[in-house]
Amino acid sequence: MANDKRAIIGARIAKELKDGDYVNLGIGLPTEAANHIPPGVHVVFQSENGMLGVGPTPEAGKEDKDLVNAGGGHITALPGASYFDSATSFAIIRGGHIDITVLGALQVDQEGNLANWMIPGKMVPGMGGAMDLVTGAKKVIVAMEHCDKYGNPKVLKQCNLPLTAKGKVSLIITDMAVMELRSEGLVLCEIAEGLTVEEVVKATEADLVIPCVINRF
Amino acid sequence: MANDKRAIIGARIAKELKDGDYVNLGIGLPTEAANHIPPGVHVVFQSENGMLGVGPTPEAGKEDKDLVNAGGGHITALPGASYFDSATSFAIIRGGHIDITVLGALQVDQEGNLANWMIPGKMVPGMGGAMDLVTGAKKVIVAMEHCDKYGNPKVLKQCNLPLTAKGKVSLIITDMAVMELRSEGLVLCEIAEGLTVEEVVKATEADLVIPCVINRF
Amino acid sequence: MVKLITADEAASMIKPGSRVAIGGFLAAGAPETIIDALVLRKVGDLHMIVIASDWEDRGVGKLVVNHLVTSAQVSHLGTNKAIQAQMNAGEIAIELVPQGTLMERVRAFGAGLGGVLTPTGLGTVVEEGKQIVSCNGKDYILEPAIASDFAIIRAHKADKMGNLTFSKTSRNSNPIMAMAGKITIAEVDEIVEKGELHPEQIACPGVFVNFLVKTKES
Amino acid sequence: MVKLITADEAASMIKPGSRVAIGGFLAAGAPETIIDALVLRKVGDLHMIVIASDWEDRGVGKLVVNHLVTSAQVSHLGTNKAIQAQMNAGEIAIELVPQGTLMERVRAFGAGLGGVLTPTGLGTVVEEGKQIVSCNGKDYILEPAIASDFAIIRAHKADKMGNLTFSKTSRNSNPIMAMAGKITIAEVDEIVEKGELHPEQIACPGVFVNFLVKTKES
Repeated sequence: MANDKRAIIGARIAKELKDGDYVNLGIGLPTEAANHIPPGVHVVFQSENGMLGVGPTPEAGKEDKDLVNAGGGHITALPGASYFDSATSFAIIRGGHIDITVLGALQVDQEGNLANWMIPGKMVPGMGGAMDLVTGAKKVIVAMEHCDKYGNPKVLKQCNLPLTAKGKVSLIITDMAVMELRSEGLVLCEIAEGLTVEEVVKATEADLVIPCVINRF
Repeated sequence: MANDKRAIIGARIAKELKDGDYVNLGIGLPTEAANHIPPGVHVVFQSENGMLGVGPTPEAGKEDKDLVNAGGGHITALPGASYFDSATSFAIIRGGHIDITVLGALQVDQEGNLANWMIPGKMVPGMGGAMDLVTGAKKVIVAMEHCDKYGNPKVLKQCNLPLTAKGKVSLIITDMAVMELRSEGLVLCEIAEGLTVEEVVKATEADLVIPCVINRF
Repeated sequence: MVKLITADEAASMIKPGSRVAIGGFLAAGAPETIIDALVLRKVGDLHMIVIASDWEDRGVGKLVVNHLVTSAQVSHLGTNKAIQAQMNAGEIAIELVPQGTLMERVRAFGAGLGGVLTPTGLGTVVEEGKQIVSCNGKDYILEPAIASDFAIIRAHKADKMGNLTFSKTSRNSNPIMAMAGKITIAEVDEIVEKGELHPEQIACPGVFVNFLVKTKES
Repeated sequence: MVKLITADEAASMIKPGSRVAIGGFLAAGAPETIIDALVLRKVGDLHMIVIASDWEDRGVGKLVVNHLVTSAQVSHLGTNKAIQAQMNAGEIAIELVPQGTLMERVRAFGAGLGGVLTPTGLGTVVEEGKQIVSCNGKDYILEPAIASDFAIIRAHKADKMGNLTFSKTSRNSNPIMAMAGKITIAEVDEIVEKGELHPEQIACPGVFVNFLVKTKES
C-alpha cells in the first residue's frame, strides 16, 4: 500500500482513540495509527506478548532483545509500562479490559464477521492472538485496503474464508470509506476525499446503508 | 491437647518430610511439625495465602502486619521466600506441586475419606483451603488426637460428617498410632510407647489391618 | 485511566444491592478505609465475594456486623461469630466455596471465561446440583465464573497509571479480585509518579484499576 | 528442590515421543541453549506445545527444521515456512489453538484444572467437535487442559531455590509453561544465592522448577 494511503487510514483510526483508552493495534497497517494520535490524547498500547505501555520504535543501535512486540519487532517502553505473562495478557484481552483493538482483514462482512487468519490450501499462518482480541475487546475496528490486489471487494455480504470471530466487528476503516455496523445494517459513514458514493458502492459487495449526510475524511 | 502429646505427634509428622519437600501445614496441631525437622533436612513451607519460604514465628515486637500465615498469625520469611496471589497459590496446591500437606480432622475413615470443615447445625466455619489441599497435594497426612474430647473414636469405618475430600488421605498420625492406607486396608504401622495393640484397636472404630511387626514411635 | 477519589466518593459510587468482590485474607491486605466509608454511608444489601469474613472489628467483618451484607460467596467464616449467627438466623445467604475454586471462578470472570473445571469438592456436598464433566479421563466439577459489579482491593503503592505493587502476604486475593470488577477501586498506602514503580514488581497492571483511594492513616 | 545440570543432561532427560511445553514468543525468551542441545542429540518424535513456531534458525523453529517434531499445539506458524511445508506434506500434525485459549489450557493443566470455558472461537472452525456449555446465559467452548511431560523455559535470573525473574517481554509464556511441566527445566542467564532476588519480582516461584541450565554465551 502506498504510504499516503497508510497515513490516511492511520490518521482516521487515531480519531477513534479517546484519552485514557487501552488499545491493541494488530501487526502491519493498524500500527500506523500510533503515528497519528492527536496532542493531548493519551492512550496506553498493549502488546499481547505481555506488556502495557508500548512506546515508539527504538533508534537504530538501541534495540533491546528483551523488548519486542507481538510481531517480534523492537519497541521501547514508556514510563509506567508493565510486564506480565501471556495468560494475564489474554485475561486482559478476553476479559474486556481493552477498549479498542484494530486488526487487518482478508474479508469482513455486513454481519460484522471477520476472516483474517487463513486461506484454506494456500496460507495457514494460524490465528495467533486475533481470535481472542476480536472476541474480547470492547470495540473491534477493522483497518484494511478496500479491495484486494486484484481489485476484488473485501467488504462482503458474507465472508467465505474461515472466520476469526462472528459478529464482533463494529467499524471498518479503509482507504475508501468508513463503515459502521449498526442495527439498520452496515452504514457508509464517511468516504475519502475525491471519491463518489457510487465509486465506493461499486467497490463494495456488502449492502451498504447510505445515510443522507456522508462526511469526508 | 497436652504439650507432650503435641510434641510426639509433631516429631512423628516431621519424620515424613524429606529433604527438598514442599510442605503445607494446616493450622493448629500440624504446625507443630515445623519444630521437629531433623538437622540436614530442608523443606519449604507454603502458606496458602500466597507465600513459599515461611520461617519461624517472629520475636515479640518484631511482627510485620504484611507477613501472616493462613491462620492470620505472624510469621517470618526465610531467604528465598516468594510471594504470589491466591490464584497462583491454589494453582500450586491443586496442580500437585505440594509434596505433603498435613491437616487436622474431625473424622477420618478406612477409605481415606476426611471430614474436617463442618458439623451440620453446630459449627460451619467453611472449608477454606482445605478441600483444595486434600485434593491436590501429592501426599495427605491427617494429624489429630486419636479420640474426641468425650473419648469417642475419630478413626471410623465411614465418616458421617460432610466430607472434605473422598479417598485422599494416605497416612493418619495420632497420639496413639500411625496408620497407613494401603491396598489391603488401613494398616496399623506404629503404636505409641506404653500402649498395647489392643488399646489402640479399642479406641478405633475402623477395621485395622494388624501386621506381624508393629513399630513404636 | 485511573482517577484519585476519596473513600467517601468510592462508597457513594457503590449502590446498595451491588455485587462486590473484596480483597484481603483474614483482614490482611483488606481495604479498611473503603470498608469504613461503606459502613459510614450504610451502603447495604450487598452481595460480598471474599475469601473469609474476617473479624467483627477488622476487614469485611465490619460490613457484616453493621448488617450491610445479605449474601456472600466465601470460603471461611470461622473467625467471625456475627456472620455465623446471621446465617443461622436466615439474615444472610451463604454459598461456601472452596478457596481455590473461589479464586478461579473470580479470575474466570475477570478473564472473560465462563468457568473452570476443578476436581476440588468431588464426592462432597460441593458437587451437589453441579454438572460433572469428564476431561482426559478424569471427572471435574464445572464451576461457573462469579460476576461482580465492583472490586475493592488494597495494594501497597500505585503509580499514576494505576499500576499496583503489593507487600508480602497482603497481596493474596487482591490482584485476582481487581481483574473481576466492572469497576475496580484500589486503596493504596502511597501514590507515585509514572515510572517510579519497578516494572517487574507490578503485580496488577493499571488496566484493571479505575479509581485510587489513599489509605487513612490510623 | 532445584538442581543445576548441563544442557546436554537436560536433553538426555527428554525421551523421544515426549510432550514438551516450550516457553517463548517468536523466539523472544526462548530456551535456545536447551533447544540446541535437543537438536544435537536428535531427540525426536516430540509433541510441542508453543505459542509460535518461531523462525527456521531461532527458537523452536530449529526443532522443526531438524524434523524432531511430529505434532504440535500452536497458535501461530506464519514466520516459519518449514513447519507449513511439513504440515502440507503430512509430516507434522498441527492443532491450531487461539493464543489465549492455549495459555489457559496449559495453565489449567499446571493448576490441576480439567479445562476452561472460553468464548474465543465460537462460530468458527475452532468450536468444531467441541462441547458448547451455557454459563450465566452465555455460550462457551469447553476447552480441555493440555498435558505436558516436560516444560522447557527461559528466565533471566534464578536463585538456588529455583525462583525465577524475567526481563521485560521475554517473560511471555514462560511462567505458564513452567507450571505445566511434570518436570520443568529453566534456562537462565544467571544463578544467584537464596535471598538475592527481590521477593516481589519473582514471577515464577521455585516450586514449579526442577532443573536449571545456564544459558550458553553466544
